[in-house]
Amino acid sequence: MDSVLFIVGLIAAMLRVATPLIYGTLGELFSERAGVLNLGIEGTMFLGAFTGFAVAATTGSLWLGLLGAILAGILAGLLMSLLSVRLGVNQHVAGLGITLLATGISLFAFRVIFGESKVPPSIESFPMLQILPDTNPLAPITNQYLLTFIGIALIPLVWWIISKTRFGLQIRAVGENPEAADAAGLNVYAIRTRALAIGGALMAVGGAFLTLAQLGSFTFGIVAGRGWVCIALIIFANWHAVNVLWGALIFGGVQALQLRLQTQGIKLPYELFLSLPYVVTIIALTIAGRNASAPSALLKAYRRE
Amino acid sequence: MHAVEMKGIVKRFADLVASDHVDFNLEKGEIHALLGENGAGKTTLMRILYGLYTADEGQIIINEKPVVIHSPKDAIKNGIGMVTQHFTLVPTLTVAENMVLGETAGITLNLPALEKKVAEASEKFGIPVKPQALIKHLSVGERQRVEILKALYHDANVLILDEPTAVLVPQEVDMLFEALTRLQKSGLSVIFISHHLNEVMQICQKVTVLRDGKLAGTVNVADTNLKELANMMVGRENFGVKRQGQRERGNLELKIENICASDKKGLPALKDVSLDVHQGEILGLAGVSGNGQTELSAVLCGMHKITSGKIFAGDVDLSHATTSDVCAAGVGRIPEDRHANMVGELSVAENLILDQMNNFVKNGIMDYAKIQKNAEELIKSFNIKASAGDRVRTLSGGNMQKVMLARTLSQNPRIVIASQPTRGLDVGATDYVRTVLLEQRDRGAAVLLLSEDLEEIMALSDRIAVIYGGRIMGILPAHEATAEKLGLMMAGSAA
Amino acid sequence: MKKFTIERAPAPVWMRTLLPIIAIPVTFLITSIIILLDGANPFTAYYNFLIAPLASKSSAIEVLVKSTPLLLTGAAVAFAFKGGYWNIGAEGQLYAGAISAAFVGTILVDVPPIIGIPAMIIGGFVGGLIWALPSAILKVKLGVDEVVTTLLMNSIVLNVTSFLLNGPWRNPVSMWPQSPEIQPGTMFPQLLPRTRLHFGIILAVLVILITWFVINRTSFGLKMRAIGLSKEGARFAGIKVNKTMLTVALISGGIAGLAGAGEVAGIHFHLIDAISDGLGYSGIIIATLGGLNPFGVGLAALFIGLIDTGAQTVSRVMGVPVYLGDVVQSTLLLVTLSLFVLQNYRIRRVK
Amino acid sequence: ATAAEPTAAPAAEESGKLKVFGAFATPIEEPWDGVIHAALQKAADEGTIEYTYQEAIGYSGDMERVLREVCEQQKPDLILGDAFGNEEAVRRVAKDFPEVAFAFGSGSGPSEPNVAVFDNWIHEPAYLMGMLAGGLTESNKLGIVGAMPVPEVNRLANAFIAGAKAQNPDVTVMVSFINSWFDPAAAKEAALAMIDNGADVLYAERFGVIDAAAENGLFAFGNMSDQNELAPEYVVSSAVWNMDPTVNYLIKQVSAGTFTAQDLKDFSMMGKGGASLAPFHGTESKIPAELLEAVKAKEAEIMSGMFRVDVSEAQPAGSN
Ligand SMILES: Nc1ncnc2c1ncn2[C@@H]1O[C@H](COP(=O)(O)OP(=O)(O)OP(=O)(O)O)[C@@H](O)[C@H]1O
Ligand SMILES: Nc1ncnc2c1ncn2[C@@H]1O[C@H](COP(=O)(O)OP(=O)(O)OP(=O)(O)O)[C@@H](O)[C@H]1O
Ligand SMILES: [Mg+2]
Ligand SMILES: [Mg+2]
Repeated sequence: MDSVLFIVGLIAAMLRVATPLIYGTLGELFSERAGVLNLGIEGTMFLGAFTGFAVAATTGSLWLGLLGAILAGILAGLLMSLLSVRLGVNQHVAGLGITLLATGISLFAFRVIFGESKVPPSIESFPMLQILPDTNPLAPITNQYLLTFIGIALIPLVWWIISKTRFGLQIRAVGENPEAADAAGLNVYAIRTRALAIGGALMAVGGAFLTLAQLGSFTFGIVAGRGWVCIALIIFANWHAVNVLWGALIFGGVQALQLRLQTQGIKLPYELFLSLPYVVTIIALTIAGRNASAPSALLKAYRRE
Repeated sequence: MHAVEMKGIVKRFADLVASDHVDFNLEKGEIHALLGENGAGKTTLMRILYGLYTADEGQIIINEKPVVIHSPKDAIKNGIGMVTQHFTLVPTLTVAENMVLGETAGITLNLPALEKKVAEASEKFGIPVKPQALIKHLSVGERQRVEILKALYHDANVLILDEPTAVLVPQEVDMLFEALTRLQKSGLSVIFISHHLNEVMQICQKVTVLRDGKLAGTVNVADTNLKELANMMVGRENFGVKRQGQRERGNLELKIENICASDKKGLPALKDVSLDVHQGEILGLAGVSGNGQTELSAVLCGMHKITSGKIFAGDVDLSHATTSDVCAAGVGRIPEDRHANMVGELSVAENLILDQMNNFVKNGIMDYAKIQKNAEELIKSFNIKASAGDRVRTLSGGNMQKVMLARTLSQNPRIVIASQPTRGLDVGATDYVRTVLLEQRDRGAAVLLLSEDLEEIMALSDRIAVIYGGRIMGILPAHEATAEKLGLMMAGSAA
Repeated sequence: MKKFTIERAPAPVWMRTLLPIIAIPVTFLITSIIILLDGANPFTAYYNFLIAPLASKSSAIEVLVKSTPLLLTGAAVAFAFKGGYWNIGAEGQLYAGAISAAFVGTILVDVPPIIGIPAMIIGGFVGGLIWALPSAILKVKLGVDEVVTTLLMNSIVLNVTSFLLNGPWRNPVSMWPQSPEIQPGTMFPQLLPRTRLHFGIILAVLVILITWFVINRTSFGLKMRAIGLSKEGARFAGIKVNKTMLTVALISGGIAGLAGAGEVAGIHFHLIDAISDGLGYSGIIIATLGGLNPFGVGLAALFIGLIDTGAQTVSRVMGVPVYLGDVVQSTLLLVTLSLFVLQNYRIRRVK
Repeated sequence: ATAAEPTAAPAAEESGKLKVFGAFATPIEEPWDGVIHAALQKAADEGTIEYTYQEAIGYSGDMERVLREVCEQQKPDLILGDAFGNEEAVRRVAKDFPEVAFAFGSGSGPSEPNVAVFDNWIHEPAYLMGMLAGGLTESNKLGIVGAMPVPEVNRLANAFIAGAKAQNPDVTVMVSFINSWFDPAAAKEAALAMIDNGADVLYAERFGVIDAAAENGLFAFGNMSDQNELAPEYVVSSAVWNMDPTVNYLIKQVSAGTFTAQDLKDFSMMGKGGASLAPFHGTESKIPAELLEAVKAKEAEIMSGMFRVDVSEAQPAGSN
């Protein structure tokens, strides 16, 4: 196959594969910059995928579905906040518990609403936008889902929110030194709660992208560990929004490239190939070393006596 | 008129009553000192006023109106600002960002405009700060100024300062006092906590003394004197421990030869430092903070690496020693930061053996009976107000320091490195520590005393060295050292 | 008038014991709605969830079987956390232990159990240890955050497992992605006939006892506890922080590796890619529930083993979707954790 | 439990109905287990059996416990399920409960006295779909997206390839594996990769592929059940597995006390109605008449035993 076509196809695939990762990682970014490691991400993405699908299927409106996903994500974020921020439960454990709970509830509700279906129920999903006519050789790259464009546009927006707005300043403060934020008169709990809610909403949209745009159907393995990839990605991005784009494209790109090389009949041990992004992340982290800018208060519950 | 009235404040921590029906009144426009031993409840009372703790009982009245203060936010709204002992600034943010952190108006941050406002405030209140600097790049004194300006910036008319001078060098203390006096004139009321009675006498109008969480009394500075205050605090009047006469010094014990070291940022902090300490003497190292004492102490404790030079304890080469080598060589260390250098969550008994575990192991198993016995003995002989099982974190500063002293000195070290040993301690505890250091010297140990408190250096040292800019400016025998001479050397002129 | 205040101080002992027990009725109330929604009786559901697995001898033994690897991963995580090393990689270390045990088990042809079993134990331990090594070294030499690297190592080992099972180790007979069966001499002996209770539980109990002893009775234990509570304080006291932490990290990895060896040698007799299914992550939950105390870990592992088993029983016996079990299980977990927080508070009456 | 008792009067419970238990490693939405479950559910709905089941048992050691508990407490007459990944566990339990009949999906043979095996032998419809695909393609490039290169998947892919080549010797067939049983998004990406590489007809061994085909206006073939409803315009047909014949046979055998350990392979093939090519649902209008005829003819040959589709379980060429 001609290599231009291959590269165009690869880039287009990269963008599609990267989209849910971008949402998930930006969501995690909000939580972690505020000092909360949210391992509920895998479950929250799954909940978003399910709620988005279920609402869209029952109401017939994709947009209502998306809204439903966002609300569900906010709820998951609030639960994480109740546990890890208000009650001070160990963040790892609260997050893992939420993943278990959100997945269980989604699947349970799926059974209740859709019964035992032989083929996955499906809906008419979001179409791809036709930016360039299909005849244009670059069309595969430009013609993507609206949610992909929004996801990419969110990256500078999130950067702006975190670094240029008052809310962003507050998030950074509670993530770095909650005692100081408290003494300055900020409500640490409220700010962390808000960050978690926004984070949850973004994660849920990442999941909903899979059901509402990419597939138009819901099955039980739909998130397939993408949430855990986001946890690695945020480290790769060194907690900076802008790096999320590169990270998501690399992680997504490796997956897309692997599938594309298979069709070319190129033999490679793809399991090892799929490990590359993780190895790269560890190497990147090693190089950054002590300069890695993890928020200082990450994993620490804040308690005033 | 009262700026603040606190009535019948009670605060309990588990079974400890840290504040026991305390009444406290602050007049408008006065500087009011809060005095008391370590653990008397000063910080607790002030944290309640600033909303960092919630009182179990009692009432707070501000400007004649009862108020409810649940959080610093409420306190700030009521015109109260506080500079806590451990600063509450976000190190990764700039000065200006820290200043405006608590504000909520507006979505975006116009940083240039905010920086300008901060600069104006700095001008107006006469407290110099650099709005664009990152907090983590500032010195302690600069950080304190940021804290004070932060309070004033938010229209505080009551300013609480918790031991502000403990971390300042004399020049900075002067600057602080000058600013406080000026602000007082413009109507600011100040609550000032300190263990230095002379500072209190110098700038305060009124003094409230706390004792064991209870109010011991409030007096006008004009009507009292040092002895009375001391008596109110701890029940005795006479303080001040002094070295008695010159002693015959023994063999050379600690030899420091031309050492160089960098600070945390990688800049040179020690330049060709050489010092000799002999058995049976105290060598005092005077100097203004930030001139290399912290690094020197860290190097001698095995916590920091040197880039060149040699260190010997007797014949043992400690030039590149780790902490365990240093312990093994019989060097006792009393560190500058006792919070960081003890394990607060472990018990007193466990902390007391942490650097000599091997003496308490039987057949590979910890001998807890022996550990307990050791703790009980040391608690008794060092007069520590705690029991063996208490977690060190819950001890007052003075008692924590005593635990450190007990651990170090009970092993009869041949060399003692004591760094700021009385910082933050009350007068009683300070006397105690000084007495113990002199006992060590009399026992024959070689003592290196690093202190920013010139008075302490002169009271205890047989010889006095001065450090400036990472270099030793000179060494004087005690009888030749005058405050004037030393002051000049500390400012950078050679002996 | 009498008032009550809540203050931060350890709750009285009876309260601390009561709180985890209260979790059960609280969860019951929360989840009853969803159980009723599915047309099931909440009481029966709870009976099947928590009592039924213990009611018959054989299912009670199965709870122990389920708890065997959980005891080990819980102990591994608790040991690391106690020493201030945030090992999130028990899952990966378990896999590494399973891989190396499966390897040892296949190559030791015709060995007697007296050689085969110790070899499996060593194999599992060393496998887990090796997988823990890179993160531990990066941590002590370069200060690279171990939370992150251990987590990433989990993803890598899953890919390695899948590579081995789809490639060189694919079962030559069934062509299914599972390694060849291990040699009989390397299988852990069954403890009771017609049950799956195997030698692994003895190993796990031994590990619990040993870790408790090491943490609480040896000078190494005091050193690691001191480091776990304050690295600077420990270093100042002359403790070799890096060396101790490296040792803790490697032992923790080794213990997690034992869990993998146990699953290979006692349950599956070959390597499969679903050998863990989150046992390592459960280890974090168990270590936390157990308050990082090995004995607490023991109880927590049995508890998680019980509700893991119960979740499946409920769905089968009551004909409700299996996911209901997951919902009840995770709710119970979160409620228990939340109530644990209350152990740090007590209520005082003020006059 | 009383293990040693013979398989005497099995169905003689009060209800008179046979007690059947389904043991599934995955949730029943998974197509493979879904087919078994559907057949059992149907038998239960018709009133012939009393049916309970456990799904999502997984592969990490729970299968053995569930089976033992069920054997001891529920004492079923017959247990069906999939043994892939739990092969040894199933056989160990079966050995301890010889009075219970076990029939499991498995890649290995039956084991005496009480383990019968079956599998989804839908390579015949896969071959027919291959013929259709070979005839429908314009680019002469076909694509297959499968889960993992295990024998059960390989033989479908190989049969599909054989059918396509028989119909159209010029075709090339790409095969990709997504290395996961459930990841529809990845399956879709794999399919899109093939489409970019020129494939214009796809065989969807997994969910997600049909989506990609429909989006690009290409034909696709479903697997395991009739998947036409996923994209009625584009899903030409599916290779359908039907467990009814197997289940009915087993019920009869166990009720009669004549159950033996055997390979039930034949009941999953087209000859006995265990496999079939799904109805076209109107897509036949898009198929050239002579192609349709050729396929119908081949179908008849297979049914009558005149033609045997080769079973090849090696990893298909052109994949890795
Ligand atoms: N958060 C807390 N939890 C438990 N006990 C506390 C807490 N804060 C203070 N205490 C205890 O309350 C008592 C009063 O402490 P406080 O900090 O008010 O003393 P202080 O007068 O400021 O002492 P210092 O001169 O050392 O600063 C001490 O015994 C201290 O141990
Ligand atoms: N969480 C706590 N629990 C128990 N005691 C505490 C706690 N936090 C602080 N304390 C004690 O309260 C006292 C005052 O706390 P603070 O943080 O102000 O220390 P400190 O005043 O800096 O000590 P020092 O002035 O002696 O250096 C200290 O003596 C400390 O031991
Ligand atoms: Mg204080
Ligand atoms: Mg103090």
